[in-house]
Amino acid sequence: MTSAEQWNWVLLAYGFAYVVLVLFVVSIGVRISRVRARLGDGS
Amino acid sequence: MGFFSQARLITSRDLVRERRSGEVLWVTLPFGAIALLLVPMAIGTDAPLLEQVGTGLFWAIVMLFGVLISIRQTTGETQAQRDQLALTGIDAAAIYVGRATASFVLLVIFEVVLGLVTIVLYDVPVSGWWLVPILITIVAAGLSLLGTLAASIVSTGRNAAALVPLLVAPLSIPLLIGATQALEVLDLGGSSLAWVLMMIVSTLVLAVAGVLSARPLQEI
Amino acid sequence: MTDPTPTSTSTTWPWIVMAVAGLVTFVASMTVSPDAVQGQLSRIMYVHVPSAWLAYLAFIVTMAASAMYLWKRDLKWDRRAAASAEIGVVFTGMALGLGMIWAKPTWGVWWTWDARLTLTSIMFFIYLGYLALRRTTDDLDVRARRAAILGVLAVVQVPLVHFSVEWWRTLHQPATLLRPEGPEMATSMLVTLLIAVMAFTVMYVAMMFKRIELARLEDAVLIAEQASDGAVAGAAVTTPTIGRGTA
Amino acid sequence: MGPTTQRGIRTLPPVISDEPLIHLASVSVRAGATHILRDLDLDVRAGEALGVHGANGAGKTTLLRLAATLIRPSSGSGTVLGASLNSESRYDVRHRIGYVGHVPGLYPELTLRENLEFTADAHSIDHTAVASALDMVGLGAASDRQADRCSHGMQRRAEFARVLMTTPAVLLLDEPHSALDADAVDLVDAIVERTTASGGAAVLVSHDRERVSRVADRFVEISAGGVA
Repeated sequence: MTSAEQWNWVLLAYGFAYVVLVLFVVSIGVRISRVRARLGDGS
Repeated sequence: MGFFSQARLITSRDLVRERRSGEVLWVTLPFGAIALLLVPMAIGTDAPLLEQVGTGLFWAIVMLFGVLISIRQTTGETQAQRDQLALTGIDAAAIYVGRATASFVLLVIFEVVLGLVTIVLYDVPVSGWWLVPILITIVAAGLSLLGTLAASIVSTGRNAAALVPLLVAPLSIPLLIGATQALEVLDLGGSSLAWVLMMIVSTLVLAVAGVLSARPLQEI
Repeated sequence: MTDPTPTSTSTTWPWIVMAVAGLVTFVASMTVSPDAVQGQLSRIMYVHVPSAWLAYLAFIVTMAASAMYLWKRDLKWDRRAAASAEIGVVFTGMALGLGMIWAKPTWGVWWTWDARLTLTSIMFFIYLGYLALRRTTDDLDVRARRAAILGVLAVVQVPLVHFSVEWWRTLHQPATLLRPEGPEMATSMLVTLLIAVMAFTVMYVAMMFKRIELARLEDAVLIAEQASDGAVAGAAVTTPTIGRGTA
Repeated sequence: MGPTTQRGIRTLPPVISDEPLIHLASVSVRAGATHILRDLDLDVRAGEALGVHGANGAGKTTLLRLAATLIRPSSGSGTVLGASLNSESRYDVRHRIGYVGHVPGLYPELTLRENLEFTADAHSIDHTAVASALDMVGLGAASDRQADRCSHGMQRRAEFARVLMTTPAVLLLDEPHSALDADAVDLVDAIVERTTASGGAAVLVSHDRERVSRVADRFVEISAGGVA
């Protein structure tokens, strides 16, 4: 397996990790602001 | 009325209800047998493969369908029946032990019949004849204790009946691996004592957890 | 026993800490020299191992918080258990995904029945069961008690699951994926791995802060709804418009 | 109609207590966001039969299940037979509470006799009491019929037979007259009088004020989550 192919897999792994983490963190942020709006005291 | 007579009362009620409704013996049991029948149709019917896969498949089906047996009456209980049972003042732990015992009896029957079906369909060479009854008993005990506990944890929650198998499956893995490996290691000449002990510990842990959480769960 | 009203201001430092931790891991793992045997693929280890470690840590925190709730009956423990469970599911899922992405080029198969990876997948399903159980009711105390009892039940059974999986796999496949038995890891790689593990742990703590804040807000909404002298249920029933006196 | 000493049916030990058997102090019960009961105060003394009426959804059934210790108050406090509704002690008085809801709580696969025998065993009552209780409610001939093969009215009579057998100190009836035919309806009054005569308390939730007034000493109306 050439080094280039290996890099593909590494980037796939990091891309996957990045997407999962960002989606999760953003979802926490979105849910927080939405609940705060409902509670009436916007952050 | 002592703890064990209360538990026996619940067990006999459950077993009489089962004998009348026949849900386990005429519905769940045939369903398990069908599963054993379908698999060779899916993975091919060459004897050596089936012979190798048979035991493991049997235990997997016992785990997956066994849990349906131990939740059948808890999730099907109406509010009125639950109220009247509560007003009898029977101790929650006795109800738990009673229900688990009833499920245990039905599970042993379930395993024995499916075991015969497996031997016939998969021509499984059962090396440790003396070991099989022990495994059947421990698995039946562990699964009924776990299933009854999971059912009382979920009790009246939303989609309770569907959720219990999801809770039980991952936690029944020590029983599943223990049972399959205990038999397999006999073929390799090893001792299955360690596996059996591990299964017994798992079952005892479940029994203690079930009894201890019976009262707090009653509050829900 | 419910919590006083949540802090009104929303702390922002956790977001920054998460971003920095992520960056540190990325930079460290990209700059270290590749493994002699595995080449560039070894870099995947620097995200896979920390996520698997976080899956374990989050699981332990969830179970400990569950036990604390049963003891103290204070909802803040329930919120910590729930927050850690949700974060735990994400890291467990990530560990599994990364394990597969690493296994395919290295062993040619997506799923190696490696003991630790198998255990991580089992924990993933226990987490899903835990989160599904939390959705079975809106009553705060009932939800907390059910989740706590499942939490304690899981922590009691997981060592046995761990045992059985370990024995089962060592019977069939001695080397494990997470701790490659190969030649001792180069110190530079070991250092990078440690940095990554610490960065992930810091990221987990920051996430916990925000997720607990979210849990507190969600509970506050439920409590506000319930405490308010909302309409009495019976009030919704009025005399039917057809029938006597309306013909 | 004083407490009869039918074969096997024990008479209730007189409940000697001046403080109310059922005592609710500003009790609220919530379901999610809405209040079913709110700041409800109610006392039922020994020997008293209380009629309760109110519009649909006013919380009458919730009140009964609360008094039966089957649900806990979301706020406020109360005691039934001296046991606090918020503490574990409420489990110890449950076997002295009789509750007949508007939905029968029998096991469909078991016969009427088996259903009552289960309750008898739980209360450590001799099985002879089962047969005489079923005779008293006119189900003697049907006692070996499975519950799900009996009509709704028969199942309610079986539930009244159960109450006759266990002789509860607190009797809670939800729409007792509904689904009962003409000659069974007097059964309800007989059972209530039996309980109150022996020092117990009874609460009857019903829309049929005329029937209830023949046996109830007092009436309350539930509206807006409390006693009107």
